[in-house]
Amino acid sequence: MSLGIIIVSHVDKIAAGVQTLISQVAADVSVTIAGGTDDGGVGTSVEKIQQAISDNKADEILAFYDLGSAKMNLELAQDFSDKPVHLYDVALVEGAYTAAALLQAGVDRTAVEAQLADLKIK
Amino acid sequence: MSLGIIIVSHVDKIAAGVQTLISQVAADVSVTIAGGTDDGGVGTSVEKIQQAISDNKADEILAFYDLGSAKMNLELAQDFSDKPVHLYDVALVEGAYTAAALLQAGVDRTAVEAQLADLKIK
Amino acid sequence: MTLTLEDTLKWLHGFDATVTAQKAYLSELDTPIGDGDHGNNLARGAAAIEDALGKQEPADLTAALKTIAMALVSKVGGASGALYGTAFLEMAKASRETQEVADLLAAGLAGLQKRGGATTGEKTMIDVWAPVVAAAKAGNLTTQVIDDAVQATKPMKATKGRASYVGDNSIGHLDPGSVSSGYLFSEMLKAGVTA
Amino acid sequence: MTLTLEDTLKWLHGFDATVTAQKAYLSELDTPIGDGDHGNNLARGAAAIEDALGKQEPADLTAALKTIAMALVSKVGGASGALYGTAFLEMAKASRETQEVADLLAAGLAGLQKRGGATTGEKTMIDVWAPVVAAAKAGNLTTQVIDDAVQATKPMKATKGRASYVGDNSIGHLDPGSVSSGYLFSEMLKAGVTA
Ligand SMILES: Nc1ncnc2c1ncn2[C@@H]1O[C@H](COP(=O)(O)OP(=O)(O)O)[C@@H](O)[C@H]1O
Ligand SMILES: Nc1ncnc2c1ncn2[C@@H]1O[C@H](COP(=O)(O)OP(=O)(O)O)[C@@H](O)[C@H]1O
Ligand SMILES: [Mg+2]
Ligand SMILES: [Mg+2]
Ligand SMILES: [Mg+2]
Ligand SMILES: [Mg+2]
Repeated sequence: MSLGIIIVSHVDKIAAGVQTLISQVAADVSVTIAGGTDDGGVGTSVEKIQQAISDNKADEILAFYDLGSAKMNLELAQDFSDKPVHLYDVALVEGAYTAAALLQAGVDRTAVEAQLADLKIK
Repeated sequence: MSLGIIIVSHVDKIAAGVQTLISQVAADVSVTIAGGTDDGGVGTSVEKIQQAISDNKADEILAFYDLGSAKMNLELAQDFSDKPVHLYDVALVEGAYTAAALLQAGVDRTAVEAQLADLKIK
Repeated sequence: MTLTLEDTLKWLHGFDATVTAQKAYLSELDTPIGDGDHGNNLARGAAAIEDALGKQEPADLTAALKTIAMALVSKVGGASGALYGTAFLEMAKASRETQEVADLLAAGLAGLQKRGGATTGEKTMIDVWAPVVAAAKAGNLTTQVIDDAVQATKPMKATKGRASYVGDNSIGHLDPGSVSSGYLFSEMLKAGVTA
Repeated sequence: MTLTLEDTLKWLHGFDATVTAQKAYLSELDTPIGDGDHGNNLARGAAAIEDALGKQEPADLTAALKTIAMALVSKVGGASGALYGTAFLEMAKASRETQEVADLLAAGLAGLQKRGGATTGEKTMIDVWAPVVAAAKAGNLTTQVIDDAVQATKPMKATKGRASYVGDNSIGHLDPGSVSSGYLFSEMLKAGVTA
């Protein structure tokens, strides 16, 4: 079971920037993003999230989001998705960075989640 | 004493994106950013941080950063700065968002810090 | 009473027109305690609903509710899109079993609660949906009930959603999602759907 | 012995040449337990030091150490820039009072600890600086002392810096900042500065 990461943010630049940051420490982890609304505004888009889930090369997804409304749209996409999607109520940038570094090091999901527990803030 | 926010990130897009996100809820709060290295790479720049501090319209700064190395450069800039700069070891996006929303609502620094305490993860 | 396809279309056209007309006001309500986009979000949703319903007349009530849900889910972009979208999605599902208005609204409320995790008193649209469903079940839903529920959100302190970030400072402002939910139910009554 | 301006320039030119030559290796060390940029960061710093020293010959030791510090602080971009920069800044400050090598290095180490908050055993450059300062104070700093300190970081588990994110997986890798610090002190000895 390969593990990938999706980043869901209200702002496209945040999502793209987090991807840049974590790709540096996790060259082999598939990271896909859903930032902003369909028309490029501030918000989140269920369609973009679904796209990020399906475009991700992994068959199991760890998902990180910024604010509660992104979480709701993420959960909607999760309901519609065939791939298992795990949501974490952790700090977006720091949580995604931690998960990426650990996945690159070959750690399994349980161990990643143990580290993420310290970053829970939502 | 007016309070402003600076965002320090390893990636220019993260800093710019957080500024977009928080400006939406804090139109009247001065938010300046320092993202990436001087040559646009991933990292942080003391000069950019100093610039963000001095460009900020407020005379007292609340500073948010992503990773530990950004913190070190932030502390260097803090040492060189005349303005008081307060550093928070909290989730970058969520912490900056919380502070911005509260500052816009006219809350003072002590009250902002009370809310930020829940977001401490570093 | 039972909800018909025809009444549903009338109801939603009314809602779409109202939120579009009240777009600026709803966003203004969202400014002191949110990000100032609730009206814009819902106006986008309203246009999407009109568009979707215009493109193809739904075959039945379930199809109509589902079309409305998908338009909201895909075009709103904010919390309210996921919430209203889920509410209509759950109403669509429930409509396969029952067309009783009170039961459908109750299914919508359950969807809202599942999606947002809020209960009454947290200064969210739940504070309008919950008393509306209760009144509908008791068979005495009036505009007065709706308006009272909307106004009751003013003194509340937000503990869910974006408004919770400003804590005590959320007190004294109407909740934007509750105001738009008030429009939804008032338009339902105006469309002749009683409960 | 005391540190002279001349020796300092010789020392730093040697360090700059070495980190530039070892750029790829240092970044490679930073890949499994970091973000793979340590060599690039330091090579940028080395070029900036050469540039700054070349532009204007420093008037005295203090000026030289300060110039080096500012070049590192402003051009490196990573943790190592803030750390090495602070170390040289503290050495510059201390050099107004003393030119004794061991005392200057001790001031640099204190700066590192202030900036990074790490102590020995956390798999950072502190694990090289601390034993080097101790040996310098005892008057028996050798390349052996330096190499042993660098190698000792391999079995350590990182609890500070980026490498701490991979936890147990940091075990078995040399710490890149310790390797570059090893170069710094070896080049100091090569420049004829004994301690
Ligand atoms: N967890 C929740 N449960 C129920 N309703 C919520 C929740 N979070 C937010 N809301 C409702 O959503 C409204 C805000 O919608 P909107 O402004 O469109 O979304 P956003 O907050 O993402 O900008 C609020 O006024 C509130 O009524
Ligand atoms: N808190 C700290 N205290 C001391 N040294 C540290 C600390 N954090 C990192 N380092 C050192 O910095 C080195 C990494 O430097 P570099 O790769 O240039 O920076 P970055 O981690 O920002 O990419 C590590 O190998 C370690 O020796
Ligand atoms: Mg809003
Ligand atoms: Mg919004
Ligand atoms: Mg590095
Ligand atoms: Mg780096």
